Amino acid sequence: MASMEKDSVSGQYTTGHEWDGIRELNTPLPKWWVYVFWATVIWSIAYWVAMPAWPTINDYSRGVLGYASRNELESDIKAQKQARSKFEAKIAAISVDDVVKDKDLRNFAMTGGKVLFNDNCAPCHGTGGVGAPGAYPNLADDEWIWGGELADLKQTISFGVRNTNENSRQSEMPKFGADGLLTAEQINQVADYVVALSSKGSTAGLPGEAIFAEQCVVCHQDGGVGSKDVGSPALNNNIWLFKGSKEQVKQVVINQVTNPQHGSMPAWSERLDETSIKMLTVYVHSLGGGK
Amino acid sequence: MSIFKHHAKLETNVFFLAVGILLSVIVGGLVEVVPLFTIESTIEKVDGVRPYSPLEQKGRDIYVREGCYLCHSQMVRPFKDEVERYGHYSLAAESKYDHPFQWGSKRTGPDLARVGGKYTNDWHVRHLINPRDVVPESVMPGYPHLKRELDYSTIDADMKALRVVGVPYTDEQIANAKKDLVEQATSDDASAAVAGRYPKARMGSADANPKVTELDAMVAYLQVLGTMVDFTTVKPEKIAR
Amino acid sequence: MSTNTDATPYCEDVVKKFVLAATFWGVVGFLAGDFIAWQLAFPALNLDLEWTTFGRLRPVHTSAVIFAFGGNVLMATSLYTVQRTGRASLFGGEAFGSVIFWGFNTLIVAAALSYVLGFSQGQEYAEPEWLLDLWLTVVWVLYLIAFAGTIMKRREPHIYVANWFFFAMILTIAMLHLGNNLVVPSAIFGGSFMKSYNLFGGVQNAMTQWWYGHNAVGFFLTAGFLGIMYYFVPKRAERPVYSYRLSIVHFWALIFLYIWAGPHHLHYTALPDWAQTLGMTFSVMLWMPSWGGMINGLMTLSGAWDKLRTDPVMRFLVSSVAFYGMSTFEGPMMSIKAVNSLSHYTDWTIGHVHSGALGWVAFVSFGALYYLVPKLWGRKEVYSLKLVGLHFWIATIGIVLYITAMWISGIMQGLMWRAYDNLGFLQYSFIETVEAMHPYYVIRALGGVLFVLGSLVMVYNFYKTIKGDVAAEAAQPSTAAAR
Amino acid sequence: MTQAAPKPTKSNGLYAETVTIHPRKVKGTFRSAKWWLMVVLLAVYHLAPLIRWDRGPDAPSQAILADMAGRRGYFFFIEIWPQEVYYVTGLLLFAAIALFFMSALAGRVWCGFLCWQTVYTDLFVLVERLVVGDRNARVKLDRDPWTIEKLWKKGAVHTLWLLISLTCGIGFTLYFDDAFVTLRDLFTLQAGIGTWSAIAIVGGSCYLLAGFAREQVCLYMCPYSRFQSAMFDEHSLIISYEGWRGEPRGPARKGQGFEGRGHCIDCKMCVQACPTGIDIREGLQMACIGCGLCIDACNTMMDRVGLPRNLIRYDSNANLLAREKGEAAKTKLVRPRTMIYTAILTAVGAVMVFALSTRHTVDVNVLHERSPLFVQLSDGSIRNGYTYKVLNMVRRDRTFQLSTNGIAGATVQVVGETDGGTQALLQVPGDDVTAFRLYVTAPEASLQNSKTSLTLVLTDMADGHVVRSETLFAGPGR
Repeated sequence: MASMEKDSVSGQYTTGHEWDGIRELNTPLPKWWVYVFWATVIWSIAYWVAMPAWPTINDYSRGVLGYASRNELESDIKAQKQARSKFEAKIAAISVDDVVKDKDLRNFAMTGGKVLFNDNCAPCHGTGGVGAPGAYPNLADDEWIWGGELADLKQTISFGVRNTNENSRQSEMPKFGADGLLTAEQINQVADYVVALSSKGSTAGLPGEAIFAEQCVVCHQDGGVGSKDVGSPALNNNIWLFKGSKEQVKQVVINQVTNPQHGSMPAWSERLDETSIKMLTVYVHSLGGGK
Repeated sequence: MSIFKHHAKLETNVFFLAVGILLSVIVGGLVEVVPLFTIESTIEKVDGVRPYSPLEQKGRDIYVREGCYLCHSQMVRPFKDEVERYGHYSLAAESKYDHPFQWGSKRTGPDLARVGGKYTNDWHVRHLINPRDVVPESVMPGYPHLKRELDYSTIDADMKALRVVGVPYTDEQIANAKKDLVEQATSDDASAAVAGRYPKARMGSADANPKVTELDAMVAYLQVLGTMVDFTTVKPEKIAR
Repeated sequence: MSTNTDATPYCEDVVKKFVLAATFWGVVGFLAGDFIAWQLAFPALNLDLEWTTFGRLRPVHTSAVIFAFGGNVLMATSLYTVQRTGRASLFGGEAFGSVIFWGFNTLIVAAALSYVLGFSQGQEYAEPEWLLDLWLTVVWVLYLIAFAGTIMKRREPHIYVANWFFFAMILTIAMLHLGNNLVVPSAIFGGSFMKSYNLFGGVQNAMTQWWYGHNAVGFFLTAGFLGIMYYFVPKRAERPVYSYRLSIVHFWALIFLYIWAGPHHLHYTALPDWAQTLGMTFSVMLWMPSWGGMINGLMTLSGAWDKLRTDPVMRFLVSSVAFYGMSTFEGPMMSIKAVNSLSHYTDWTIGHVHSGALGWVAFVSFGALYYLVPKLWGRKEVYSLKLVGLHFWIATIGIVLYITAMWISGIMQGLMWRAYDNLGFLQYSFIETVEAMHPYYVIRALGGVLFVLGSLVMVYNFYKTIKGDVAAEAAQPSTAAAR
Repeated sequence: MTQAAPKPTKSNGLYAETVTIHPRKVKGTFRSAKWWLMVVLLAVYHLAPLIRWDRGPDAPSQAILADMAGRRGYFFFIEIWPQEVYYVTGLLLFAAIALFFMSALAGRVWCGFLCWQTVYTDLFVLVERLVVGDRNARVKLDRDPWTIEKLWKKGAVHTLWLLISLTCGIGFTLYFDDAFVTLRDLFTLQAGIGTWSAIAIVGGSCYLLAGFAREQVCLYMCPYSRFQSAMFDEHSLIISYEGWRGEPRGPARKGQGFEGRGHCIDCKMCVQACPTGIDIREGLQMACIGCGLCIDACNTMMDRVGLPRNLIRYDSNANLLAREKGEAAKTKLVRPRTMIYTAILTAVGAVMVFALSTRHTVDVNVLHERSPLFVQLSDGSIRNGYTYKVLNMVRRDRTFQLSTNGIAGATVQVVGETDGGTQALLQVPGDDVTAFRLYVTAPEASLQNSKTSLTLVLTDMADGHVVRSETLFAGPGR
């Protein structure tokens, strides 16, 4: 074993041990190193006092500042709302048509409307208004049961469809089959006619034409173009709310004429404020189908 | 100073050294891990979190198998930008039945904690097969192999193992596992038995294949992510801690 | 100089095997990493095959570099060091060493295959399924026995500081490995033998995972490699270790504090605030204990500074310690919650890890390997010191490309995620931030190419050294006369 | 024994006492160079933010500005948007390689002359010298007991240091907002907490690091100095003592010649002049920052005793050896290493200049709508939605024409702007990002299958500049 000797370069003594030719100097710790280390320790202790830190078996120290990361978020969101409120005030003051004309307000309403839509409307109508076949109409295409103008949309969103609100949109298709207004044979014929209408095929000489003219035109109009006044969908295109696939169209028409399904929608004016409804209107209008 | 002299005992005896090391390294882990099991507020009391349906669990196994967690997090942090981009911040309660957890540590792709219901099944199927078919700028790998049929022969064994680690599957759920799995992947009927056993389960085939595919399982899992808790009914003070 | 007076000579064949395996796995791991780096730049490289997607290859990369390259380097150096510094031959002898070697390396092959085939526990750096975990446990216990047994056979009264670090690494990794791999195999109930579910779930699993994950860095990649530094730096520099006292203080402070730092990987998650506070404060307190290693390394070299001009192996060692200092400053900084809120989930983390992994771990390993290969095969020096210099040079440029690209891209992505437009809405959609990453991913992958090329130069150099060739280089001028 | 090294100790004290280094004043080439560089560097640092650059009425008129709130970087005629921070990557790379290059050529010139730690330490030492006096006076003052005089002198030194630190901190903040506005806000105490904290952090670091930590920063903390040392080779210029000429050393005695002995008169001036307190005669050391002050000190002494200069010289190791052997020294600036560094520097520089000179004044981001992927309209045609962002990176309003390419019969509609047609006009204000919502409608017959590629073409109506963006058009076919 080597003895403690002085290293000629550093002037330090060694510890007196040697391993495979390696010796160690007994240099004291650098002062700054010790100071900085204690500084981090003291800072940590201060931090523990201020913040939630040490756990016990069923609780933990809350810290004198009462900090919680989730509460921080609340105040951030409040500040965010504050920043947005000037736009919201402007939207509240003017009509929807004017909102659409102002580029900034339109963008604001579209973005804010999207958030509202995702929270309130997307559960049924899907993200981006894709709808759900057989249940909820697609809002991104260009067919509107109750009209696609801004005013129509605002009306529908505010008061909904077939609900208890007094301004709700109401209409009901008769149960032609179930109530015995038409025979099964007649329904079959009228379905053939409607399928031909929707696929833009020839309708000449189809026996269903006369039945359609007699029973359906009053709501669905000549040529099946539909009417937003009574909420009768257009039948002369390939957009079907109550359908599964293309092949099933005829069966769907038969079902609907025999014993109609009817959708319903809440009156959102009962839950959302006027500004939010305006923003929603602008957003839905921008989804592609707006007229 | 004397500590240096006393240290000689540790550095001349391998047992003392081992004991010293073990004592040093054991403290931190104990203090940080054990209270997570004992402090009640750690896992928030919210309604709606349920074990994954058999189909969703198989999807989750695929998610783990493919290493999705290496690029996607499942943890929305309580920042205004994340809440706005992804939705309500994640609760510990929402992953309480996640074995293993999949919070992730990197967002090469977006957070998926609340991807459920955000896109259509059709979008997910196309996106999984070739992401650039729907998102041209994406750098995600394509997963065309998920088109193959799902092997669910061990689902009941998997659920039993999960029950041991703390997922409260009932005997009824385990007994009906395979039936439920097939039903969820093939039937559009919202009143099917599986929908009763696993509320909010996304029903129906995701892809065009009538058989149960890995895509069906994967999409069922993705579509349930983050949808179990209805935050409109959660009082803020319930989840503040 | 002490010589081996033990009746049995040192077991060096097993060290040779580990050295060769480390070299091999290094190249494999770097290549895998660079390949997946190119995948992020050009996703067509995922090849649309299930076995070659990023998600399956990334664990191959991390396991190959950390456990295969790093593990073999650690086993080579620790088994070499413990014999030399204790003047004792390996406990159990060459045969026992071989068992450990083959056990460990077949495990690595099995693990890599299992990831590619789609078997994973789904926890970062702990991907192998339970059967492989058990296998590793057995191998690790054998390694512990060999290491501790050799210490007990030693003929020096004191255990050398390098061995403290190796020993802490071995013991703690054992604890972490067992703690984080408590699973219930599906096979118990008739399921697959390669599927299991972790005993812990959700938030508790998150905590145990990062308790494990962070200390895989802390003990495997830091403590273990500090052990390497404590032997090879003084040996190569032919200088005494700077401060024995510092080594004591920083050793105990380091291992005690490191364990607590795990929760800084979970800032602002659903992990309770108190745990995050502990993770952050302990990470900050870890700064100086980590730097204790840097000071001891650099100051040990300080008496042999002139060697830097002539000895490229010293360059690797000095730079590794400098990179270690950089990343152990960056680490505590990134653990501060305000910084972490920006850096987490971005490439900044990736850049940080690689400045440590490439700059510190790989460089100190290269330094040790360049020292060991000629020693073990009985050559005076490696085949060509010029090629060592070339390797150093290429690899350094590679690292610079890598970390600058990742720093900027990470910070930029973090800022883009939280950017708001003048209407008060998010400015960028997620995919725009992905698109913006493209140039950085290309630069990073180019940096990776350089790093791989450098390692190939090393392989060639080792091949020639082992073969016994000596390059016809002009003799390096010796240092200036003044002494 | 050098000054810096702690006293040999067998004591068990926990840590070493730091010995303050008081470098002696020297005169000479290197010292002059350092003074000049200090003046120039400090002037650049403090005056650069005051330079004005006219960018028009709505833009900041500061030549160099990092506008964090507005997310823009300004450098004279260059304006950087957040998406363009890859220029910063280029800059970082350039800086790293330049550091390597400098070191390979001429050693630690960065450390010795350019680093802010060196510059501020130099300035702080100058303050000490002006107030207290040269080395001996300062050493004495440190040793003296506390008197009124010592209190006054130390107080004056620290006050001046703090003032310099404050200036340093303020100088930093001027780069982040209009300099004159910031200065006014600071004087009227209107500045925000952020500005004050920045001043406190930067100024405080300056005070601590240049006043107290000094050479310890270079010795223990700074990683960049290590990389520089690792970049040396035998042709790099370093500070070296010519031992073959200097040894054996000994004090010069009147009347005695220098035959049969070395030229070093062991006056220790080189040691006393050294800001890191080392003895360069012991050879290249980690602590040597390459400032050359020992050369100045030695040359002064050599002149005095009438010996040739450059016993300590700034030269390469190869030359030193050559001279020792009596061969001709030749400095090799051109060698593979420096060539390759030059090549990389040129390449990085060229890429950056090219990128800057061809920088687009308009950029476009296209995002295809995912939900719904596509919509079938009542007439059977297919429509896709896009978010189309136009970044107008000049400060004037522009009008663009948008049209499509790649799908026959496609029409484009911009929400709130147009109702359809094959093209649309988009107005984008100067220095702004405007997002448009687009719908492209195409007959199903012109689609290939579930994915058809589509090009959106944006043409600047004023100068005809065209930006094409490739995107996709989704349809029902599978």
